[in-house]
Amino acid sequence: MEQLVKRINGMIHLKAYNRQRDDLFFITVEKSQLELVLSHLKNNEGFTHLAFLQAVDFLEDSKFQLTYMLYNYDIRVNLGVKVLIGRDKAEMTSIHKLWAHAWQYQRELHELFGINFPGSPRVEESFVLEGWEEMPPMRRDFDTKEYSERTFYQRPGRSTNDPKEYMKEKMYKNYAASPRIRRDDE
Amino acid sequence: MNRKHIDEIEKQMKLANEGLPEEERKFFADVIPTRVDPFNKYWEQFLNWARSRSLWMLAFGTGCGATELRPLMTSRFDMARFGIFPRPTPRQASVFVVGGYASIKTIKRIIRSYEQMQGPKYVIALGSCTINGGMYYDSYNTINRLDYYIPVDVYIAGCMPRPEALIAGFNRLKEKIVAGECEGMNEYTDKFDWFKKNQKEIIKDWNMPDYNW
Amino acid sequence: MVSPIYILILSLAAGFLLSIIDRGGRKISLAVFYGVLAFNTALIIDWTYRFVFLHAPTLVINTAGFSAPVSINLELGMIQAFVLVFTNLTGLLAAVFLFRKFMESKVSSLILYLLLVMSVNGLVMTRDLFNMFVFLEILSISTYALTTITRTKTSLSAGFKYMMAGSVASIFFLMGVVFVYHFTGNLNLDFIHADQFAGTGLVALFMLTMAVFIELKPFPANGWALDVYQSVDSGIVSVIAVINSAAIGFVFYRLIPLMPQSFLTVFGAAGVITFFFSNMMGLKQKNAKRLLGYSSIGHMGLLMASIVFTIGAPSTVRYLIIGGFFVNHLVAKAGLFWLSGIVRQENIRGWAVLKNNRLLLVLFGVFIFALSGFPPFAGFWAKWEFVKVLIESRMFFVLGAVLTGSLFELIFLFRWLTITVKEDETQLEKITTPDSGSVFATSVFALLATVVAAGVMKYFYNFGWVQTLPAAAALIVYLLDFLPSKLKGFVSLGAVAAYGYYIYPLLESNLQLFFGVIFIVGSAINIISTLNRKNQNRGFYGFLLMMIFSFGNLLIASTYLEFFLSWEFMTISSFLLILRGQKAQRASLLYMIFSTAGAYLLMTGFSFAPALTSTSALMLSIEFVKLPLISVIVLAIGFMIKAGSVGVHIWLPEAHAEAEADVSSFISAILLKAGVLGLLMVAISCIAHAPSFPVFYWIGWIGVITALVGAFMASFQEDAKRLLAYSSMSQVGYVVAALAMITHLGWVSALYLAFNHMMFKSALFIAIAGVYYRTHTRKMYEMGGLISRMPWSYMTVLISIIAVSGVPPLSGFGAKWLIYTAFITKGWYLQAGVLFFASAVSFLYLYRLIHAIFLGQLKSEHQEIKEAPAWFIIPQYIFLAGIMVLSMFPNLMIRPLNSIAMHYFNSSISIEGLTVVSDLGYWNGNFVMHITMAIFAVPFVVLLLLRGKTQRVKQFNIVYAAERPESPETTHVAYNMYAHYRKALGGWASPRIENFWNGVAEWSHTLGDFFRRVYTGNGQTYILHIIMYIVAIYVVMGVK
Amino acid sequence: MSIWTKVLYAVVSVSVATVYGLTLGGIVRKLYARVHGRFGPPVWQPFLDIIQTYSRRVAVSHGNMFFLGPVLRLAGGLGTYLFIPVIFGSALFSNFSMAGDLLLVMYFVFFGQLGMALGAGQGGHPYSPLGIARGLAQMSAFEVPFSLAVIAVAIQYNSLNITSIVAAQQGGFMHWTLFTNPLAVIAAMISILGMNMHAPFSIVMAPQEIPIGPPIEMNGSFLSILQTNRGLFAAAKLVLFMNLFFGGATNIIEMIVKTFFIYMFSVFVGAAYPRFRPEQSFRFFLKWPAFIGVLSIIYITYLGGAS
Amino acid sequence: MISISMLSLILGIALLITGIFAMLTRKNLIRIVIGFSIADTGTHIIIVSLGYLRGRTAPIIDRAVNAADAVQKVVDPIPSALVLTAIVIGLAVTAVMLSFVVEMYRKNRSLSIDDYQELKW
Repeated sequence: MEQLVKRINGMIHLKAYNRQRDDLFFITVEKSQLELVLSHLKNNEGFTHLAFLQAVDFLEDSKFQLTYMLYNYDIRVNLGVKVLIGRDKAEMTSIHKLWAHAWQYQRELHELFGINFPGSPRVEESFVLEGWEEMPPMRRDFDTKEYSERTFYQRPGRSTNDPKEYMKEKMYKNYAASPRIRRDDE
Repeated sequence: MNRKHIDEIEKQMKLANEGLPEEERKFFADVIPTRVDPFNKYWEQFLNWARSRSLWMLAFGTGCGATELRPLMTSRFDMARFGIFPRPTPRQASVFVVGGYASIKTIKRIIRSYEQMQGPKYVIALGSCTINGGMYYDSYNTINRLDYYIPVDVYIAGCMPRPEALIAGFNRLKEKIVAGECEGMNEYTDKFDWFKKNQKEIIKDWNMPDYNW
Repeated sequence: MVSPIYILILSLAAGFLLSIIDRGGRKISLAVFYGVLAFNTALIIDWTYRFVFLHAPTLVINTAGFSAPVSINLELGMIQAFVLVFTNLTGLLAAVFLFRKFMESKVSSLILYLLLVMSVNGLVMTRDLFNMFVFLEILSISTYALTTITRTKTSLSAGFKYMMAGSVASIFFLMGVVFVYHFTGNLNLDFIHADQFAGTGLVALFMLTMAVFIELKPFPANGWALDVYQSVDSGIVSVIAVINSAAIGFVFYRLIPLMPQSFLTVFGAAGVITFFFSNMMGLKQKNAKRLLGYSSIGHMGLLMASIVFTIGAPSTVRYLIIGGFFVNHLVAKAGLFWLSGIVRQENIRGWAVLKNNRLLLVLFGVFIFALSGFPPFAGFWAKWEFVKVLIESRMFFVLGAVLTGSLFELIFLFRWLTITVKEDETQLEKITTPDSGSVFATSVFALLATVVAAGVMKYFYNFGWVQTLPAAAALIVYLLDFLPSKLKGFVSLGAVAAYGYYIYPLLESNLQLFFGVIFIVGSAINIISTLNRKNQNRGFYGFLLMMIFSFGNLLIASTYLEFFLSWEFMTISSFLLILRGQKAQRASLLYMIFSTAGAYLLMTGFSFAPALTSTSALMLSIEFVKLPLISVIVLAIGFMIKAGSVGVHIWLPEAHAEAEADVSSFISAILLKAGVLGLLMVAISCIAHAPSFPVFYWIGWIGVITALVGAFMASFQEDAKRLLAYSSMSQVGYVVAALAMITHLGWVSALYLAFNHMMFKSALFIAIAGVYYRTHTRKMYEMGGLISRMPWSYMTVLISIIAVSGVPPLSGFGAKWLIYTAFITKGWYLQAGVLFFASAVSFLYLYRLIHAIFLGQLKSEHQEIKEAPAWFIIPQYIFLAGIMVLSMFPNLMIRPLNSIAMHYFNSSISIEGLTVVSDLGYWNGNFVMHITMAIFAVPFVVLLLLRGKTQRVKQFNIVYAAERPESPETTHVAYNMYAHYRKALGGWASPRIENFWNGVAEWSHTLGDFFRRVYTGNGQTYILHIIMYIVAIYVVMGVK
Repeated sequence: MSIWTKVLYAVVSVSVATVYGLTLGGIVRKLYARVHGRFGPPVWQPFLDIIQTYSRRVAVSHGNMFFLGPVLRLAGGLGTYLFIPVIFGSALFSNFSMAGDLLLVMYFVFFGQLGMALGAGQGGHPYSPLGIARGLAQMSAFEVPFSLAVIAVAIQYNSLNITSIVAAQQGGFMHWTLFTNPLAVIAAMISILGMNMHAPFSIVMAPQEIPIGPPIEMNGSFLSILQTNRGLFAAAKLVLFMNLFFGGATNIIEMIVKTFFIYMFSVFVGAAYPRFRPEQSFRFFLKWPAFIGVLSIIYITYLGGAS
Repeated sequence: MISISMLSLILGIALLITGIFAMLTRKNLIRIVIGFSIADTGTHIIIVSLGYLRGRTAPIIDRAVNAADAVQKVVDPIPSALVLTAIVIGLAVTAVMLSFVVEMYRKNRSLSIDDYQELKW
């Protein structure tokens, strides 16, 4: 892996490199160089499989982090390629030409995060939400509880409890004393 | 009344089907469902007795609660002995078991299937989610109260309810049917506008006729 | 009485004078030129008149005041006059055709032309061998020179090759003449005898005859001729192909008395080989004139063969054959060459421009039909008699080669015709207005062909007017073609009615009457559907009437020839009707090929049959004829081609599908029955005279397999009409199988089914025609849900498919009941099992038909579609009424059929009131109908009472797995509906028979292509061919 | 005997057959349940179901043909039944068999199927034609062994008259076709598996692939008519088989016993096997059963057979 | 001893074969014409040789041969007559051929027969 990183570093500047497990690594690259890196990984390094593409909303940094998770069948290694993009008018280059199935992930991200992928097929079509009109719901500044209360009729009389406390109180009165169950966080 | 007048009234009685593009409206019936009253008392009682002993359940698992229907069908609980059978098409089913949480996408299908069932038809709402949203009470995509969208005859609480609870629910339904209390189909037609308003409020992508015959 | 020597004298004189006269202007010289030609023609016509009508004796003219052998003498008899009439007429008309050329070219071409015509006259008349050589050389030289009337590179090089070949031939001729003189001491044909050539003398004769034979372009020593045909101006080529060949052919004819049998056999064989191979090579040819060249060569070969092989025949027959082939070739070939001059298109695809000019198109059609030997043209009679002669003299190889060669010729000629009619001409340049002379010449020849045809029919065969009625009807309606279509339709309806009225008393037996009802009444009802046609609709009703009348004539034909003549008329007219379909090029060609192959088989079969002794209709008299085994087999195959039996059914789906919508019903419902009729006739003969081999047992199997294969194929079609076509094939398979039983019940069931099939298939085809008229598509998956828009058509299809499938209570069940009972009684158990399978499979395609078109999802573009026009609906409901009556009272049909079959067999069923009782079971159609109505009514009423509040919904209100359908197209299940069955059948579902015929076609084309590689285009190679050919013939003849 | 007496008898006969057929259906459900280790619905469940479906207050119709489909289906069932003499020698149960013979019955079977196919076709649902296509194709396949067996029987008794076929089998069980022409019976019994559409040949209604196939759009009273027909039609088929191959019946008890056992055969096979794919099913019938049918004909024609 | 008629016959045949051989093998059009000419001449010689009778004179009736005994004195006149005609005809054919060659050369500037093969099959 280290050689791989070196090789990539020879091409471009890697912003970060992180080894999580023996078979799971992450690298972070510049937005502009992503396509280069991915095509290199696919064509030359054997990472032929795009397992998924997902996004994380770093509201505080005003950034989205996209993770392209690749897999190499020969050496059985997962490699996550991370890229940070701006949160306002988020836009990313489409990689559906590298992996044809990527359009589906991109469509999902477009719907749920509002990240635009120009050129990606059918990216504008709704994916799971039919006729969604609000802010993309997976953005962290979207208040889902408020939306739910506003939109769906609440049945009166519903009370909410913290399950941990509630269950301890209601069902497992002698929880702490119980010898059978031990929990690490206590 | 002259012919023109009748035409006018008939036109008003038609559904607008505004959710559909103009060229698709000709494919769907635009008739407003009307109330169909029961027969006279004794005959209807006999029929209700037969109906309650031959409940044809729509085999459409709408949520995670549908998992519990499988043990109900198989030999451990064997719902067939109560005269309950799964039926693969809503046209022939009489009981609709809504299996738990219903996302907006699902509620659309639930409404469609419910409307396609031929009355008298009954709805059993399964699990807390159908009652008040359950653990998804704050989800942006899951309804909280099923009875705002279709009439519900029996609720079975729990997350999820065990097959025993389901059997209890079915028995309750039977009692209600025999008692002649399950007039969901007429409730739906009577309060048609209210149901439709609620449905259209949440379903933005209303890509179907106003009533799915 | 002007002596024919003046032809020579005048021509020569005019030839010399022309160069002087021409100084005074081309008009004068042309006047002299045409005057001489016209004088020649008139003179010879005058002489012909004398010979034919005044029975003048043969004229012998001695020149220079001495009698032969000292001087040269000329002879003009009936035969010479006959040849000369046509050659001179052709010469004259070719000159007319070349008028514009002659205006522009030098005067020398006029002179040369005169010399050419003169030499032909001389060649035909002279009795002196050396004189013959001189005329031959004059002919050659003038021809060589005339080839350059247009000086293109190709015509020059072709002319040069021609000269090279011609000079070699002339050297041989000269040597031959000298050697003949050496051995016989004489040069006059009147004084030379065959026995003078014993031993070494044969070499002399060989050289002489071989030189003539080479000039007749035998395969493969004929490359030069093809090049000439291809490149030289059409007018001149017509002269070369027709006049030159005729004259030289006549020389050959006159040399025949000198030749020993070994020569004759070899020359005849060479002629047949030439005919066969040149036609085979023509298959691959795309160039129109070269194609005609191949055809010309082939015809010369055929002429040679006919001259040689008919020596033993009675002289009238012989003259009919030779003369028929000669005139046919002459007229048609000249006409076609002239047309090629008018059209000016090299590739046969370019001939599509003819469509812009109706007259020329008709002329083209006439010549093509004449050339391929269709009635009423002379070639037909010649071929018919020739086949008879060949069979009488047991020359089966020759017969095979001649018929196969004819078939090859027919293929390329009709490919040409169909392409001309069907190819898109908009891309091509229009024909520049042809000058009237050329059109006139061509038209005269077409007329001549017709006149000769009429003459043969009138004077040789003495046919009544009924036999010519089909052709006459086509002609008359063609002349009335300016009338609007509807009027013509009504007139046709009236004509058919009148014809039916006329023919009714001529139908002596119930069997004839039965087929008369199918043919005439069925056609008449079908005509109603054609009344929907708009505009003038040119040609249609002529062909239609021709077809219907020839159907009727089949019934009253009293000789083999009359029957065959009507049969061929039927083929022609149905071909032309099919050809009218929009994309019917391939379909009509296939139909023509298979029909003609069948017709040749019939011709062979009839020729094998013994002479008729009775004068009543053939259908009746055949009962007393013992057909030999070969005849039975050949006739059966011929008729089964028309009935679309498996193996030879390829034409059937194509023709049905591609013909115009309202024509298909005629083809399916009525035309196929003609095949059944023929088969029935063969079977009638076989009742009393069972052939030694169980032919009909195997025909029964073929019929059964046809039923099964047809049903399966129908199930896998996407095209509604194709589906119905295969369905027809399947149903007629039942009929054939039932006929083949040759039992009473078998025939009753066959005829019952035939009649039923006529009704329901007409109704179905007309209904589909109506649907097609509205939807403009035949693809079933492009339709759907039309029940709401076209309920009347739907009702027709519904009733008809119930009748087809044999579900009680409709009349179809009667057929099924009769057939199975008949099969089990006969002891054909496995066949019955296969038939049952076929009948179960038929549900597949029937359901597919009605579902894909009428049920399921209505397409967006058909939402506002209207019901089919009333003209389509009326005949449908007439047929439906027939079906319903027959279903209610099946005995109306079974009783007469019982009596028909009882004429031949003992009855095996008894009719007790309304019940039919067989040895095995019983059936009361009337009672079944009543019960069915009752048991239909009971649930119907129950449902009406108990249905609750029933809401009528629309097409998308379906449970679609809780979704909604996207579009009617994706929701309608119709495409490849029985994919799983196809999968289950595996390799059995592949079109083996079609592949087989494709292979045959490909192989014959490839062989043709292979053989034509001998024509390398090099003149020296051609000479080599000639020399090698001469050597080869020498070896084969065994001349010592 | 006047026609009205016949009609009266026919009504009785049909009622008995329907009740019997429906009860058989209930028994089968019970039996399947026991095989699965369940308790199962009561035997009279089919009657409850019919009442329930008849009592639907609303129904949806796709058009006239959709309306006529179930009617034609039931008419087909009625006709098939009514043209069979059910009990040998009984005027009450001879039905209208004087109208036609075995061939009429065999072809009347198609009447209802065609009608149903047409009605379902107008429903416009894609599963209907899919199911019908499967059904028709399978029908054409299983008709092969069946028709061969019937032909063998016709040869054997030299008749297509059902009454005389039954008559020829009287006088002890060794006269049954089952023993005199076992091959034909084997072929026919295999084809009855397809005819009854139990597994492994339940491809038409295949609930998991094309949810119940043709009648998917049928609802309310339409469906109940179909269900009525199911009972009647099952009875008709069984009676036909009994008459052809198992000596017929001289009284109603005999009929019930015999047909019950014939039915149980296909039920047991159905309970034991999974489902074929369509093409497997067609191919199956076109192979060995058809071959056995051919053998039966050869046996009866050339090797003498019984008579 | 070989008779003169035999000799001329052999010569004629040789010429004939030579001519035809030339027609078959030479590529030049003019040579082909020449070949034809040679072959034609050969034919003429053959004809003459066939008609030749030893010790007789030419069939011309003049002072040397009077009409009365011409039958004994002259050779068979018919072959001679034939030859005369044949020579004329051969000349004509040759002339036509040559004119063709001229025209062909004028059109295509080629005298090779291989250049005139576009028509085939």
